Amino acid sequence: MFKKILVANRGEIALRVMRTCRELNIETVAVFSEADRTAPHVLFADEAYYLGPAPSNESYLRHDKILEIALQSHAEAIHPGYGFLSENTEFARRVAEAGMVFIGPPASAIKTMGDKTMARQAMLQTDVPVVPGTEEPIDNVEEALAVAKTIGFPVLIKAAGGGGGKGMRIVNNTQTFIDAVGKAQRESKSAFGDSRVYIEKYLEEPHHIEFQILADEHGNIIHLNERECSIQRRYQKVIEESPSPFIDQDLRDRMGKAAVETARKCDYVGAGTVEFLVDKHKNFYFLEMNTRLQVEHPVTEMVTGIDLVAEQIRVASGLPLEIKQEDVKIYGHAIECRIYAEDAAQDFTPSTGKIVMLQIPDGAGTRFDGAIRQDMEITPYYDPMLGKLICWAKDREGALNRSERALREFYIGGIETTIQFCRAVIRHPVFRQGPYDTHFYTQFQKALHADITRATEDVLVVAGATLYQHKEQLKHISESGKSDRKGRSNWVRAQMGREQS
Amino acid sequence: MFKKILVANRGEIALRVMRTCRELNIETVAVFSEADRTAPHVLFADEAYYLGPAPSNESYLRHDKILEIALQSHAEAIHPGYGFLSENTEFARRVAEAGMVFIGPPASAIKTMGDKTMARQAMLQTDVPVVPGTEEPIDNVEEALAVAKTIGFPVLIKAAGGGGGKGMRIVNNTQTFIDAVGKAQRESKSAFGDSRVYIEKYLEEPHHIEFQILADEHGNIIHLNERECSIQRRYQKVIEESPSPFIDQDLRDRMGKAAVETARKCDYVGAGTVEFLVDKHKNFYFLEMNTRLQVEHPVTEMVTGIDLVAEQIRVASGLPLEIKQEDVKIYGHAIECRIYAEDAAQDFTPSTGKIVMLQIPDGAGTRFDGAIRQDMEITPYYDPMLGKLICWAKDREGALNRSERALREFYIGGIETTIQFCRAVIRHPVFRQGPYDTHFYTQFQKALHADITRATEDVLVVAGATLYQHKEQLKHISESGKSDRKGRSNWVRAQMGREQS
Amino acid sequence: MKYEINTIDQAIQIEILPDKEKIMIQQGKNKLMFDAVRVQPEMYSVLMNNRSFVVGVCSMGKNRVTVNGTPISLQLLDAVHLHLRELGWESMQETKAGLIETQIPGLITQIFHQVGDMVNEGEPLFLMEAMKMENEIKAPLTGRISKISVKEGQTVDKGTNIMEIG
Amino acid sequence: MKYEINTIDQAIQIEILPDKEKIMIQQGKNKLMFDAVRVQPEMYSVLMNNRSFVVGVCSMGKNRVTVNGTPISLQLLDAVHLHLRELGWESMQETKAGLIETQIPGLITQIFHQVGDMVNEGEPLFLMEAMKMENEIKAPLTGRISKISVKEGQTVDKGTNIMEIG
Repeated sequence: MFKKILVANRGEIALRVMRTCRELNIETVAVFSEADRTAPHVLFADEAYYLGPAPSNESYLRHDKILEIALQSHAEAIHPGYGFLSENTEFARRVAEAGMVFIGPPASAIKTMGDKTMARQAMLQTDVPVVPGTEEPIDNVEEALAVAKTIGFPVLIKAAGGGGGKGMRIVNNTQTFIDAVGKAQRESKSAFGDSRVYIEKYLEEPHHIEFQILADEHGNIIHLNERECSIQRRYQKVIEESPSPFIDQDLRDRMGKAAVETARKCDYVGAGTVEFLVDKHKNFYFLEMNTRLQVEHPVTEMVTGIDLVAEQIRVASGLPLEIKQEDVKIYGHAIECRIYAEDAAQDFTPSTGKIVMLQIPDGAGTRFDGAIRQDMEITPYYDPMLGKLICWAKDREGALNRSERALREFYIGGIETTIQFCRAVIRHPVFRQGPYDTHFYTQFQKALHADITRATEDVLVVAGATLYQHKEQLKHISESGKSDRKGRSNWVRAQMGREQS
Repeated sequence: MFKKILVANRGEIALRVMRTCRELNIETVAVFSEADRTAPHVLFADEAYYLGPAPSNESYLRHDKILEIALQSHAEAIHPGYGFLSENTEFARRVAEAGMVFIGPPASAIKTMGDKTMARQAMLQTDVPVVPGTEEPIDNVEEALAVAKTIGFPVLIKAAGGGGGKGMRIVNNTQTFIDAVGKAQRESKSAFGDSRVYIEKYLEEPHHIEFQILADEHGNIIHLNERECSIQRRYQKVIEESPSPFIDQDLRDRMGKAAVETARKCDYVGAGTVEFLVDKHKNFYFLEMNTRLQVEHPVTEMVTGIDLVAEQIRVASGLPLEIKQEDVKIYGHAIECRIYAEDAAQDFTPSTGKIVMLQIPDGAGTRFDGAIRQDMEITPYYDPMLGKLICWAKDREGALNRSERALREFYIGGIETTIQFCRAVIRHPVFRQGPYDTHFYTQFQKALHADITRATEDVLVVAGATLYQHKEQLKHISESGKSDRKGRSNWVRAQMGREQS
Repeated sequence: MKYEINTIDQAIQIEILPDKEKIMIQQGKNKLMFDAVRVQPEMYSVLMNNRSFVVGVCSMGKNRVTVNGTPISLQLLDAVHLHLRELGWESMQETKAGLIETQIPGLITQIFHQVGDMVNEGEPLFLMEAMKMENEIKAPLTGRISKISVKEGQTVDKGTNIMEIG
Repeated sequence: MKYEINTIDQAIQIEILPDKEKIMIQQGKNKLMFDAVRVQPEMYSVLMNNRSFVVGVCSMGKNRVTVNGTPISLQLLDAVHLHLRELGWESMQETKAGLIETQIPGLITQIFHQVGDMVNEGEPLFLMEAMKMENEIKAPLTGRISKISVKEGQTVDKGTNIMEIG
């Protein structure tokens, strides 16, 4: 096993990885940008090294700097987290050349699966069904339009080089197609340095279902069942759960087999995810494979009891998998809510500022994977995700109720967050009933946003009266320079007076 | 099921109970003393009522006030938590008389088991072995001494009316016996209003093992396996775990059967705990039965997946148990560390003051049941326990490593806590190896306390240099009235300068 | 003193009777015992007739609070304002609905219009790149663009005035 | 400037070289690059030669810090004090070891001695009830009781002087 690992990432995933490292008695090396000198991952690590200015391409994306630090600190392996360099073939290759271990699949598997078009071509040689669409990435708009007309609208435009919904567009007709390709190309260029896109058939009422894979160097490949990821906005996942309320055991077995076949096709090693679209008739299609740890991996951890980061590290150090397919069981149900620093009321615009008040939910079956702290500044440089709330219970109803309880308990003051948006989804009758498809958000958008601000008359009176008192107190402070009545309760005194009388 | 429950408690257990209530869609009513107007349980509850001044006997112990509030708020049931009124027969009776449900066993079972001497007498009629000792509570010191001489020193003096180590004394010889009885009587009188004590044989190398019981009104009684509670200081539990590293499956089955027999003997209903002492030859003796939820109940929840508070509420509302004995499985391993506001270096003297900085550990398998908040004042009126850290993993080694990781991450500034003491226990080789007995603390006290303050030369340099900088900054603030250099890093600037040159 | 609590779709009249010992609220026929204690600089614990609420006063100056997490934008009109309104004066400050400001720092990558253009509500106005995403900012109302304050390629801070409609 | 870091059982000499750009520490032959940034009023993030520490400066004024949780009581002696010591002066302030103060508020239930009594280290001095527990306070050193400042049955605040030995 490794003695020291450099984590080439920041935020919640850096902390997540380091927690497991410490539990495995492995020393941790953090890297940080100028904006992150006091970020939680820096405080947590055993060692921390300065990378460069805040922008990612001057810090967290700098291969040379990270390799230099890894060598200087005598790290034996590098864990890339997700995003940044996690699916970068060139970086994976350079890590290996420098005599260290890249905790992820072989560069060849990243290359095959990271490029969506190459992945499609590879999958066409297997039994796993794929969604109809372009087989080559397209740079030419007219050519793209021809393909779109062949497979028929609606179609999906996707960036060839990336993931996470960036550069993705759904197009319903010829008129808007050319404009949409342009936008997708610009975004893709800006995010991944690659303007090529590809076009595929847009399935109706689709479910986004993914399977967690674990593979070792000794040819053992297992899957840890599915995650349901159909709740998305702006093509980004918001809430995930496992097991899926849409999948039955027969479909689970068939899709799991397809996921393992996919991993085997690209000689996969490590933790990975095979994403599928499933239509309403329960036909499933290979969508893509993510050759890294996913944001939503904790839901799988909660229902299987397996620490995926620990398994990644074990496998990367050459050890065989300890778990066999038949040992993988589903215990209960887990739901993850992603908490973003975004204003849901303003079309999810990112929100920056200082966290002036923080209360993280806790208690039975409640896990928060985050990297936030009271008085911390949320900067505009990186992904606006603050963390993930994962709730486990013995069944789906319990997990829903626990999520609702925990979201109600969750308080982040000073910036806008998606806490209330997640709460609205969790208590929406269609979500509660399940199954739901990827159209859930667009379909119920209005009701969800109305639910967020719904208030009874009593709540309005409380809002108004508290605002009155707050302003009165501020007035008194500025008038007299004296302290406010913080911590003193009029009413307790009133009651006490009554009791004494 | 109930629509509204009053929780007649405060602190972490009030919050714990209310969390489950909310998950079951039951409204919650909090009660609070003058010191607790802004305590976490008041903020969490749907309703909150003022009880009286800070001292418990003027607030949380006032039957009349609590009953009045329960009726006024239309609560259908009262959950007493642990401590306070949880084992008070009179209160349980009055709740029932007022037409509400006391969430706990029938008054008769509390009466039988709450009085340790009555409990012993009841158990002597069963097959369950009991520790040799007095059968009647004793108020007379000479009589007590006679008994002690008969069974032979060392003997244990215990309060007849209470639990939790209060009023407990171990005595090795005749000389110190009379003084010890006096002290035990005074403490017992002050804590439980009952000065009677009893004497029992003190077992050598004993293990303190308890079994969790669940029973319904329909005659179903099951046990949820054991908790190992041998790590104690001042006769109070500090760290508990499940399963016990000392118990094998055969002993577990036999003790579980005895625990169920105990519960049946007193017609038990609800959640309860049967405590045993087990000697080094694996002989076990009935010690007492706690007719309430225990502080350490979460370790059982984490390894069985069962929410004990939810089961208590279900059973209290008349529903039969959903779980059968054969459905109870042990998943992995859980360890609880109790975090007290106490100064371990000063013989665990309670510590009061303001929590100026708070960082609660989180992540996979990490649960904190607490009731604390940054900027909150810890008052001297109540039990100094701030909360409990419970870590789960697939095996004991994993749970130990996770506990150590989480304790390292845990930071409470402004008051003294037992975080570092727990960390010293968790990493002690004898504890790590397990099994250990109740003498663990006395035996390794010195090594544990030395471990807490052990520091390398580097750490001392860091301590000194930070203190230097802190004092320099304070000096600059007071000299110039300007702000300090908070949030700015000299070194980052230095590195940046280098990079630009 | 009498107040009116106004939100987008509701208006509630209350009378606040502050006292040295307590605050009483008269709402229609209901008398409410109100107790708000500050637990953090921007957070209150409120008990109103024994019902418990956690109220966040997130943004100082802005008329926005959260009650048990629910965000509420409101205006609190006092007796003076209410009296002015009775006399036919509109006391509520008119908000500049057509003023487009940035919510976060970013880079203006493309502007689709010129001063004088008519735009419909929901029509794209400009593209802004922030946090690695291209954001399309849409017109909040129908009207004529009266002012554009930035250029393509310009980096802007939070709160920058980008353009005005009407 | 030269400093000595003193704990109960160790003494370390360092030289702190503050600069506008950074702090360098010379410890024996080692040069250490030191960077402490305040993240909360009583908490610092420290990087020393790239090793990361979280340092709590818990009690203002007291010479006590925590490093990654480990509590450390220390004295920082500057050049002036070190020079005085070289000259044979003892610069370290003598602590009043025999002064017994309460750590928490409570009720004094029993006092076992009178002024003038000799007590041995570890011998019980008095009983105090606090947080529902009876606490037996023992003598921290052997000596004669010179002063008793409280009576049985008296309620005392935190930090009250109870008695003095020697």
